[in-house]
Amino acid sequence: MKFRTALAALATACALAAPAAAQDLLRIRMNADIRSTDPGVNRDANTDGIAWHIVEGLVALRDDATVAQMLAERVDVSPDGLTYTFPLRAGVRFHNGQALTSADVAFAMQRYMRRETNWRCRADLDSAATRLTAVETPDDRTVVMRLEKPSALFLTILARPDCGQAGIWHRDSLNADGSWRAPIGTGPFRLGEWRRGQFVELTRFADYAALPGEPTGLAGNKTPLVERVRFTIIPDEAASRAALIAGNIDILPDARSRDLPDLRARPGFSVHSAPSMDLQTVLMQTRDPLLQDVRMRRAIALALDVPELVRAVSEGGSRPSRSPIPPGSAFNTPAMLEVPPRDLAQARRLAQEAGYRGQKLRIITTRRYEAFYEIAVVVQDMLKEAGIESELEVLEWATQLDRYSRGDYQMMAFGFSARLDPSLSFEMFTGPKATQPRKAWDNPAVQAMLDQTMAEGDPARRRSLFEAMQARLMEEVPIIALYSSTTHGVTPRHVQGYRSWAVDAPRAWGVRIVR
Amino acid sequence: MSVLEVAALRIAAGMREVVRDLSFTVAEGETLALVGESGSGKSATARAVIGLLPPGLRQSGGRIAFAGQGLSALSPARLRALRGPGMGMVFQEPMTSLNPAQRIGAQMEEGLALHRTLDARSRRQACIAMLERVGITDPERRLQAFPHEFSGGMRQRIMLASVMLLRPRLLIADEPTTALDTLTQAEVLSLMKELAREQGSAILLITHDLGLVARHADRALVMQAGQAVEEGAAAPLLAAPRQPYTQALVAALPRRGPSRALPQAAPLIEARDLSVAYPGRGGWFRRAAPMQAVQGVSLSIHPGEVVALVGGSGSGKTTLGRAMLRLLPASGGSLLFRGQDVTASTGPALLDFRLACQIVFQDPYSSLDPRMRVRDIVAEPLRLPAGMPIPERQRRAEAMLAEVGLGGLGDRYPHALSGGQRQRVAIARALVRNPAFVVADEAVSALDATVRKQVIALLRDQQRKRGFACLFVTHDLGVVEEIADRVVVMQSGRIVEEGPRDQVLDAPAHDYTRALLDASLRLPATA
Amino acid sequence: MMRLRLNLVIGGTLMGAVLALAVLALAWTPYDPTRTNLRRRLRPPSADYWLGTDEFGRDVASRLMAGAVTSLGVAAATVLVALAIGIAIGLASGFLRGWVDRVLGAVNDTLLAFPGILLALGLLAVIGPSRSGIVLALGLAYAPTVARVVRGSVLSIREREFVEASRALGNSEAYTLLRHVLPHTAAPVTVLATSLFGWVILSESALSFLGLGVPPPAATWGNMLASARPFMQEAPLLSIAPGALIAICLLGANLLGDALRDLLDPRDGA
Amino acid sequence: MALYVLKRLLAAIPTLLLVAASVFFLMRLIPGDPALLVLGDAATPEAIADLRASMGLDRTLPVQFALWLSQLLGGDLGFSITSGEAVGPLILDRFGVTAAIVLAAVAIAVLLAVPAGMLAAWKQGSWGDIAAVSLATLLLSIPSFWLGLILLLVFGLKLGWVPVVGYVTFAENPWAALHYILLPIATLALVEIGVLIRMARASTIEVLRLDYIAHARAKGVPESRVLLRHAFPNAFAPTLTLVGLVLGNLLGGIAVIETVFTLPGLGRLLVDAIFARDYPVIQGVMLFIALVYVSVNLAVDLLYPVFDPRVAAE
Repeated sequence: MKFRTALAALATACALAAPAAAQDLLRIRMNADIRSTDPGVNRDANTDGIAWHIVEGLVALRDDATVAQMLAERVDVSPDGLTYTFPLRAGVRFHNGQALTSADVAFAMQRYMRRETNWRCRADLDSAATRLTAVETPDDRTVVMRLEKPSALFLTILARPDCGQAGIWHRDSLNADGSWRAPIGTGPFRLGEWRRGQFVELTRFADYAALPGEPTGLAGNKTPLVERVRFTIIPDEAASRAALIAGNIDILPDARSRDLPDLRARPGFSVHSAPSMDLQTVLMQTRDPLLQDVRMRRAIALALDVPELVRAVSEGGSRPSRSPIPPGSAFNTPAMLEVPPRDLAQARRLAQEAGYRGQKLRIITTRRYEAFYEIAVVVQDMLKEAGIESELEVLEWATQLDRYSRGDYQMMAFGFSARLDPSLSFEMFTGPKATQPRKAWDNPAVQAMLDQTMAEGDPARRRSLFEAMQARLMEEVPIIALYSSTTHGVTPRHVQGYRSWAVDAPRAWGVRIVR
Repeated sequence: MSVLEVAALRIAAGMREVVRDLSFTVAEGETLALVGESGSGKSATARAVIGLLPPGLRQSGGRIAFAGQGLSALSPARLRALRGPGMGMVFQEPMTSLNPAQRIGAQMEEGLALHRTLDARSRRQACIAMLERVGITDPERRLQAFPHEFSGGMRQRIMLASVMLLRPRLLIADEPTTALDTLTQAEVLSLMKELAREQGSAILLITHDLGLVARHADRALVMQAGQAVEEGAAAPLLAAPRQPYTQALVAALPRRGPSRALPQAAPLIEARDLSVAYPGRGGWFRRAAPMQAVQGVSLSIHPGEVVALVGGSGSGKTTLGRAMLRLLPASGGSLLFRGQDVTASTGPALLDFRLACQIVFQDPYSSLDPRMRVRDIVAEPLRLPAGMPIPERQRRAEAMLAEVGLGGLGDRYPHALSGGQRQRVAIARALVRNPAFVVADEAVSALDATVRKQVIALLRDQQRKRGFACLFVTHDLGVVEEIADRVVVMQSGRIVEEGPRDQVLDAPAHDYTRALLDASLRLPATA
Repeated sequence: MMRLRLNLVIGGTLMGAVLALAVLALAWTPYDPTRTNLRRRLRPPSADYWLGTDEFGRDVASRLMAGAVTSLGVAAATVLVALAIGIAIGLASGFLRGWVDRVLGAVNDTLLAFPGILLALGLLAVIGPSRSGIVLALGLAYAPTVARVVRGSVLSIREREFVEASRALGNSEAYTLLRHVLPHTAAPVTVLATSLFGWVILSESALSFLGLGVPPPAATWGNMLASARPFMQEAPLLSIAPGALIAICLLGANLLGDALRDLLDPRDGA
Repeated sequence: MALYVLKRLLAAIPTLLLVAASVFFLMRLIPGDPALLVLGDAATPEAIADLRASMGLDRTLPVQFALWLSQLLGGDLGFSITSGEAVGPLILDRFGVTAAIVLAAVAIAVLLAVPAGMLAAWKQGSWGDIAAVSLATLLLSIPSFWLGLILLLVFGLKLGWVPVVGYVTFAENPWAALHYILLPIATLALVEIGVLIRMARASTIEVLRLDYIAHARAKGVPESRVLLRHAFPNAFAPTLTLVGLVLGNLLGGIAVIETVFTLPGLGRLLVDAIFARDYPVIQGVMLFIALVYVSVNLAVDLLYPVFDPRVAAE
């Protein structure tokens, strides 16, 4: 303890002696505090965003959501698709100086797979589509994982940020009783100070073993270029922008679209936009007496001027897309980008046929996510022009989420968080309502196609399956996909190397401060 | 030479003059009484003399000179220097005239510190000596006490001590004892006179009480509606008033009425060993011992009889009066009405009892519902027993009002009536149902002398006419003389003496009765 | 006297103006207050849009007028609910005393120790977000205050002799309570109701500001203020206008309350 | 004295229990599931069930309540189900911010408003009096959060004198900390000044009418001393009660101000916890606020006899 205090004093002294080093602090806005430092366990988007600076998994996602190697040298898949062999990269060390071994991987994976750990993705690796049966360590440098049957999703699950990338940490990250203490990972930064409600600070890991080449997604070259990164918690949007302009933060990773014209006009600031992989939608309850008629649902879809709506809500920052597979994905095809034009006359006719007689539809939304609210307001307005009356039910987020998960709604403005695999993009709203009331699209035929995409390894065949599902989606309209939002990062001139990407949370590696 | 000279004083409240052209002088060592009923302007005059007219009143003319010096010419600082050692003032209400937030020692010393060059020790000594002089026991410890730890009489003594400590040349006493009971009143006034004599202070005594003037004043100035009516040496002025108003005032003093011989009959109402206890103030964790206000009292009242219940404050007389109407629950003993035990009766039996009994309260301001018209107030008792149609009730109420001398005022609200008129309304309400038994609880104590005289007359006439029995609760022996057939004296919750009026008043058997009689301020010359 | 009249005139004028605005809004507003126009977002004031447009291109002037209807309506209804509950509780606990008073007192204390926000959220979530929800929630939140005032005045009135006189006449307790006690709570309750009106408008807007009030798109001053917050810099008028109206309304209520207090309680008028 | 305090605190236990029970059951009546909120839109039923079990939410309500109460008796408020932090220290940490602002605001308001109200009463009817009353009424009528927004707009955005966001504790940097809490304090103080001026004025007018003021003047006591020694203590006693009420109300209403100024205080903690259905935090904060409310009232009652000895604390 005394030793640590002395070290801290020394560090402070050094910092004072060398103001140049003190400048080497990168301050990034974060909209809320993180939940924990336990990757993929007690998490949200912010928590994931901190975790990926500290720990790494065997594999990682590239910018286009495809999977690349990370701690694994490469991935060898057996021809039957049941055995995955991961030879580990040499020279990788944990923050405590220990070298990475296959035993570390097995140890971490075993904790993840224990029910009481509450790992977010345990169920994904223990499902009908993907079931991990064994993790073996034939030698120090090799990890072997076995599946019950082939799965197209397995590697993606391991790489997903919300799964904590199945990050590998040293066993000293746990307390003696097995509870989580603090992450000792292999990532480019180590955990510095976490002051709750105020900031999370990371420090550069000097012995980081970077991959060669360019950074992409959470993969590639992740060399840390600044000494310290501080994620400052500023919940308020307007305040964050003010803080950026005042020079209180260096990276605003998620500027509101409506602030962009102003920020672009300011000299010395650059905007970095990247399509995100989330999905903004309008859900319709296909069991509702009125909405169970597909003509009514089509009438609603036709009543919407989707491009106008998207332009208004995203301030022109996003492109309209009626497909759940985001435009940034490698599986998005030109056919999916087609947006059928608005047709008010047809909408009225279909509604009439479906027996619509001026009943008020109830659209649930919340003010927690401004986009949901704005979508609902605009949809209400556009439906009115087609003679379809509706009223908004503005709920508190927890209540809306509850209604969503119980399927207790007529219509709902809703957004799905980023799904990094196209199968998951469909899976998020497809499924049997009897067992999972939250699912919007209950169609056994589509379910069968979906299961097929999950087992199919060939990208081309998967792509054509997705196109077929997209066609069915446009016919049956259980949801109206509107757009994937766009992430706009903003940096002042002295910050170099920052890029936004498909996931909202920022990446601090590869970024330098030049004054 | 005169200490105070007031010449052609005028005091105005807005456009209205409350004092007009008033002149008088107070000589060194003399006691001048300003006598008048409420609204006569006597208190305003006292306040003007010391220069402390309340907001809303202003001196609109005339001259006030203290020891030959005109007060209006003085700077505020000079005026302040005069207050205290020159003029001191004792206020009417002992409950509000001492600062509740300051220890009495500090309040007494304050004047000394301002006006005398004494060190803290001698100031303290002076205070202790003065407290001792006014009869406060253990003065050293009591200096540390707060005003609320004293009774009203004690506070008035402390007030007096604090004022006399500065040896003022003129002491202005504004109704100094009105709020005190008879016994205390006498003690405090004698003390004041003694102190003034010792220190050679003159006194300007403001009072409505002629008995007090007779006993304590050298000269008296009678005021009516802001003007002087008559002035002169106190004793001859009261003995042979020249002006009609003064004559009326003197005539209003109580006089003993003829004694009546009442036919023997069974008691109408009878208290047997009646006790009343107030629950003690307990907390969550303990229950305090109850306070016994009335302890085992037996009292019977016969039909048509007027019984005066007399005692000082805290003697339990009011409590007994209310308990006999079952407005307070008895904690012991029993209550019989026409031979029936009504101690715990409920429902129709209680209603029958209530229908036969009534009460007139002391304070005419709070005993009438201010939101009801006078006629409705008087008609309300006729609701019960049910059955009388409303027009009939209204008619009877009008008739009753006419009978108490308020004919044609039925549409008014209580606040549009004078105190005496209100008490008439209260009497009308009590009598409209022809009760057999009426408790009059200090029913005339709050009224001016002349009005009191009239109200007593009304009450007596009605009693003679309707023949109800009456329990007259009072601390004022003068009233007893006028109306009572029998007198009952209470002290500390018990009856100490009881007998026919003339016997009790002329030959009191108990010390307490004697003390009460001594203290009661009657005109010696006219008694 | 002079102050009293001034309070009455200014307070009456302000409240009257807001009320007139609300009445007018029932019949006519320049535009449909909920009609969005995405091509006219955040316009500055102009001849067409007197106070500009909000983030959905809705006419701010129209929304302010519609907001007056909602805010005043909610406030009036809430005051009535609070009075109904509070007077009942206050009369019961003041007149009956004993254990009734103790139990009601404990409940009252609990409610007073409870931040209104939580009570409101809880009730709103159970009933569903709606005008009636907020009326009930705020009504319950303010009822203890009313109860406390009513109880206090009942306690002082029941000591007055005319209440005892009524009992001495043989009148039943219920008759005494209704005929002689209840009317006397009118003065303090009227004064309180006026202040309450202001407080409720304030609370409703505070709740809306936190996202717990009358649900949008219905316009209330509070939720207009809340939605305007992100555009404080670009369109300050959007924040200033509804806030100023709340302040005007409150000022009116406060001044009227003062005037009423002076009128009904002559002790202070002297 | 100590016994009295103890008794008063014991007497508050039924109230606190009632608060605890009503908060506990009321929150659970509300739709919304903390597990669902943690897991978000991608939650599978199994994952939700697992998480609920680990949060202890799978037991029946009475059992949960009993467990919580027994924890409470041991002085343990439990752990936040969203962040895992111990609720007790979390509340104390956040309360520091809130208490600093509320206390400073009330102190400033009292120091400015009480003398102003007393002088206005002393010169009742003068222009100064009218000005003070008008100002007070005006301040009373301005919604605090709106005032906060306007101040932020003017001093934060237009003039740039103070930072618009963030918070630094005094321990870290007193000077910077002052900058952050200046506007919130000013906002709260301005609103409370309105209330307090009126109260101080009204009670001073009441007191100045009483005989002991006339008595003091009749002794030749100078006006300054009449006001300070005789009027002030008596007029301040009712104001003190109001200060207690104001403190209590501020704690309930502080959430709005903390939202405007994005301060990590108790009010924000409560609102955020409500939105996140973080039951242990909600329960803890509510209980804490009730306790503070009781303590403030107790403190006022203990202080009251200093100004009004008639009301002795037994």
